[in-house]
Amino acid sequence: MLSDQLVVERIRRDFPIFSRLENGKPLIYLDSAATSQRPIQVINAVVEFYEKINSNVHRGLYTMSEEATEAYEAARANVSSFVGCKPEELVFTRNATEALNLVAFSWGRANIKQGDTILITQMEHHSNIIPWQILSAEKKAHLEYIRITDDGLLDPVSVEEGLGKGPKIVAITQASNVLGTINDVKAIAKKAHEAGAICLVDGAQSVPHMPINVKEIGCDFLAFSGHKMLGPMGIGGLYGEFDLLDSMPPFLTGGEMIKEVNLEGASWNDVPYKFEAGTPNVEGAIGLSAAVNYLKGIGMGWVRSHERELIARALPLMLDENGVKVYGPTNPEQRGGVISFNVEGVHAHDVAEIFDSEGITIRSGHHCAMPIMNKFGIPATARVSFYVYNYGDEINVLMNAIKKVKRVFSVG
Amino acid sequence: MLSDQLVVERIRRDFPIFSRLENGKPLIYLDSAATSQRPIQVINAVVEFYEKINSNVHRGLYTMSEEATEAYEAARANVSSFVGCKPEELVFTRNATEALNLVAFSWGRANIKQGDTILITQMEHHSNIIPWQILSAEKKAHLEYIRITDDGLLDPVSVEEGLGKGPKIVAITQASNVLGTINDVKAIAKKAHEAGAICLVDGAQSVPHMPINVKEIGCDFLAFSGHKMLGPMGIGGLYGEFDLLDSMPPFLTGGEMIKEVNLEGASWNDVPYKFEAGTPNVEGAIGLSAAVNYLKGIGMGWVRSHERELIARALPLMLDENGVKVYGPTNPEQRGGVISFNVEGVHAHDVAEIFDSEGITIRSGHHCAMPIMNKFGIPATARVSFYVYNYGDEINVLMNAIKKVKRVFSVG
Amino acid sequence: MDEDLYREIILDHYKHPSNFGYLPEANAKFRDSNTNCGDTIQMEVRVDGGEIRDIRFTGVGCAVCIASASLLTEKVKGAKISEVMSLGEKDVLSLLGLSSITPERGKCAMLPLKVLKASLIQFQKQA
Amino acid sequence: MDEDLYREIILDHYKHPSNFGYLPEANAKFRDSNTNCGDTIQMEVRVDGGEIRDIRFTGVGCAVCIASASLLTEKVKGAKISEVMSLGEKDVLSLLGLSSITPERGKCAMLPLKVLKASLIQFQKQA
Ligand SMILES: Cc1ncc(COP(=O)(O)O)c(C=O)c1O
Ligand SMILES: Cc1ncc(COP(=O)(O)O)c(C=O)c1O
Repeated sequence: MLSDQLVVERIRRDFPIFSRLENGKPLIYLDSAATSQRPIQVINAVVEFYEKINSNVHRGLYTMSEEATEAYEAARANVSSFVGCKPEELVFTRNATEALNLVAFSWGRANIKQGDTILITQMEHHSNIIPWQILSAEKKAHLEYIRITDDGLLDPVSVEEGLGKGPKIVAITQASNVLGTINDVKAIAKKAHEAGAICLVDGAQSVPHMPINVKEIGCDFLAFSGHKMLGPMGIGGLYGEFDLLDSMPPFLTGGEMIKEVNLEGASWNDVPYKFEAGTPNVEGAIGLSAAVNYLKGIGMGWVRSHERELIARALPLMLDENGVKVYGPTNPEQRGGVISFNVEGVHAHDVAEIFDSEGITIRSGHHCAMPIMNKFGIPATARVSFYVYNYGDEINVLMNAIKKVKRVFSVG
Repeated sequence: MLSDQLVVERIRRDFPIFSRLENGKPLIYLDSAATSQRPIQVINAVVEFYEKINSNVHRGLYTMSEEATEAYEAARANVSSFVGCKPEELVFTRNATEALNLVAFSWGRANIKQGDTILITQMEHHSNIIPWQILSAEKKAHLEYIRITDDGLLDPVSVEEGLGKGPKIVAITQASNVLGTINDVKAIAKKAHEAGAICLVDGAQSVPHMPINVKEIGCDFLAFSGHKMLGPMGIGGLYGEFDLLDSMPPFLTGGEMIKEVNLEGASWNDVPYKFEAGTPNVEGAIGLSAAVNYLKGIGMGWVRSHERELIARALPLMLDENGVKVYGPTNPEQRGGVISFNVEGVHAHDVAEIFDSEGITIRSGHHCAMPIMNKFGIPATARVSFYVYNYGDEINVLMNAIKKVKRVFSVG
Repeated sequence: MDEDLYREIILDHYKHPSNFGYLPEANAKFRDSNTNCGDTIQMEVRVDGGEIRDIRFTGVGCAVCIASASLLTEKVKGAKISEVMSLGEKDVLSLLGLSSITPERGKCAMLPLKVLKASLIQFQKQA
Repeated sequence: MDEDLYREIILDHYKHPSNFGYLPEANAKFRDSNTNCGDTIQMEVRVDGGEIRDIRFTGVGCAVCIASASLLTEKVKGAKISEVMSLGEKDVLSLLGLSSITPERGKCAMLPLKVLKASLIQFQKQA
């Protein structure tokens, strides 16, 4: 077995971006929770599509178009197997956000009635909040939030309270993009079903980072984004349990998603095509499939344990550092590869800017999770996030950058 | 000045796809109305983004993310100037279909009331029909169609009748993807405004093929797709007049499109970001911008006249060919670079399949325009469509392929 | 092009399909189309005692689709419902004299069988 | 990093901002945030006879944003409304001692002026 360091070195050779300098320093990319980098295998898959079989899919009766269609459907099969569902259960979307909106518009408008309850959590990304706020305002339904504890875990009392209200749907993230918290979605899905609700999982931060099987989780929907898992931007996915998808009205309408149209009305195509209106992002799907192959090659078990090791190393250092406040669970087992923090007396922007001067790219702000910011009474955090191409030594540079922040601002 | 043939030869060298064989024959790509091919300049722009500045846009405070944001916004500025609007008036969407749905969902649901009239035409693509069918069913509004004449033009009497019903919106294609018909959208927009309606133009088949300026047309919305104009799949655009966009509620919701969120509700970001929820397709926008540069380099005037010449050469040959029925206007001035036809006694599928054996890729079917099929009482047509990389000699091969169809089926 | 697609048998059955038309005494009937391609087939079947007594079809489609419908109706006349239900892609291809087919064209070839089975399933549900 | 961003003047005004706090006698008031970054500034202004008699601000933001607010309030005290309205990015940068700024950081620097102008526009509308 190769040591972790060697594996990472081999992985990094596949990522052209690392030959770039950031501010004259070697690039230390710690912003994969925002978007990941792409290996050459993904780039090549996209370029090869352009150069060899680029054509529109479905309905093409010529060889090249059949090849494009086969490649597109093979991508669907590959990505669906990656999350453990059937190909027909995977709808390609632009990103996780569109996948979540699809559920809120299509399932939501058909099923949520006045007085119904929608249950989400206080640690959701805006993309899993606002579609439900709008839906509940429109339908005069109740939107309830499961509270989080001070160490960034779901409050078990609040979970029970929420479920006790008899929600129609429980929409919850599997991994928080701010706190790192990994939620036990399998248990939540079970409880949701017992309470008569369906369960949607926001997998934007979990599908890229750990082994996922939707049938094992038992959820009804799972949303994710390609660009966070080594794939292209502009492509993402929604898993939906077949009968549920089949029973839902379409969302976007137009070409490709209909069976017949006359002047009065239309009948819909089969699942999943019913939900893919217009020319799809074929090259995006093919790139995402290449990303899935890449991840399968490394092994999702390795990805998870690699990130856990990085967190296990970085977290205690940051927790120990004077003047640094870290958010979220302190146990690496309960965390994905994300750490949010603040340096006392320094705004997160300034932290990010000074990190950048050391070649470290991190994100700062509210991370599209304002309810978390409100909960902790802060306007913003700085956030580092790890992925397959990060290695332990980068944590030393990171800690030195924190010291530089404190020096510049004479704090700590 | 270079002869047309020389210009095309130079253009073709930029398109890697033409080194591919189709069925052992040189590829004759006559399916650009479905999707165009990509020049190396577009491919390189996407690859360069991946390899050099790939990161998420907006909110990034590090150099690389600022570079990505600048590239994304420069792409917006470039594409918006290509259609003659301000950058803030251009929303990036996945494709024309999503752009049309955006208007139907956001503007439509806020403005269409019971009893209102929506006016479209019988030559629309499904993407500009079904969103209006659904909206009018939901709102109990009337959906009216402008009829087309037997030679595939808008019936002027029906135009006046339709406008006489006092529609709230007139949604019309600038160029038909089946009949080739180019509609005088400037005149329609003027009449629409006089009748108190706003005017949406479906530019999916016009923006790639002729000079377009939305302010000159005077329309309120224009929808188009990148993949039909040498750009990537997964990216398209919606022009919307600024005040109109500003007054509209958001459509998809989530990250990037909000100002503030708390547990009770949210306030929206400025136009156009209000309409771009979630991580955008940054590389798609950059690729589309490269495509726009490529088209600017050739000149849209040249593109239009090149296609008109090809049509002027092919159309009389096809009209004269025994047993071949051609649909749409017979005057090349009234047509884009598209010809739909049928060979008597042969299904369009079989035409396409036999064409493929000659290396010619064409589309057959209803082309997502079933109302046109119904109007002409046919299930399908075969369609050839030209673009910048096609040249006159290909028309000879095309005519020989038609003769082969007749030979195989012993017809004509 | 798969030149096989335009062999004599397919062209013959396309131009002169067997059992083309309506069947007024039908007690099983179904119609379906291939999305996006404009092929539509309607099957009208007379079922008696679990057997296909008579069958006719109408519709529009490409050579492969129409030939498939024509050959299929010839084959199943007199067959048991259960026999029809066990037919698959291989059987249709062998009727057409083809060893393989592309996925897109496969949909054309399979549409008649799909419609026939649907008509029989509906018939059994109603019975 | 633009090392200039962390020069003495900016850090000083960030840590010890002038005119930080509320102004109970204010007759013009406005609050706004930078989307996506968590900077929020509120300006409270006392306008008399077309002049800025007094001004205070509150809010949270990065060093550039807070320093900009601090320096700006120092500069505009006693100024005419019309003078404030004519201030632009150049003026803010020169207050901060910067020759240029990146677009993203520019938004932080400009937020206080944007909020101040908005408060004055609202004041004039109400008057
Ligand atoms: C006239 C017209 N409108 C809309 C569309 C839809 O374009 P897209 O599939 O890229 O959304 C097309 C594409 O076929 C078209 O030809
Ligand atoms: C937990 C979570 N959900 C949803 C999203 C939205 O993803 P996208 O912007 O790709 O739609 C994100 C991305 O930031 C996320 O972290």
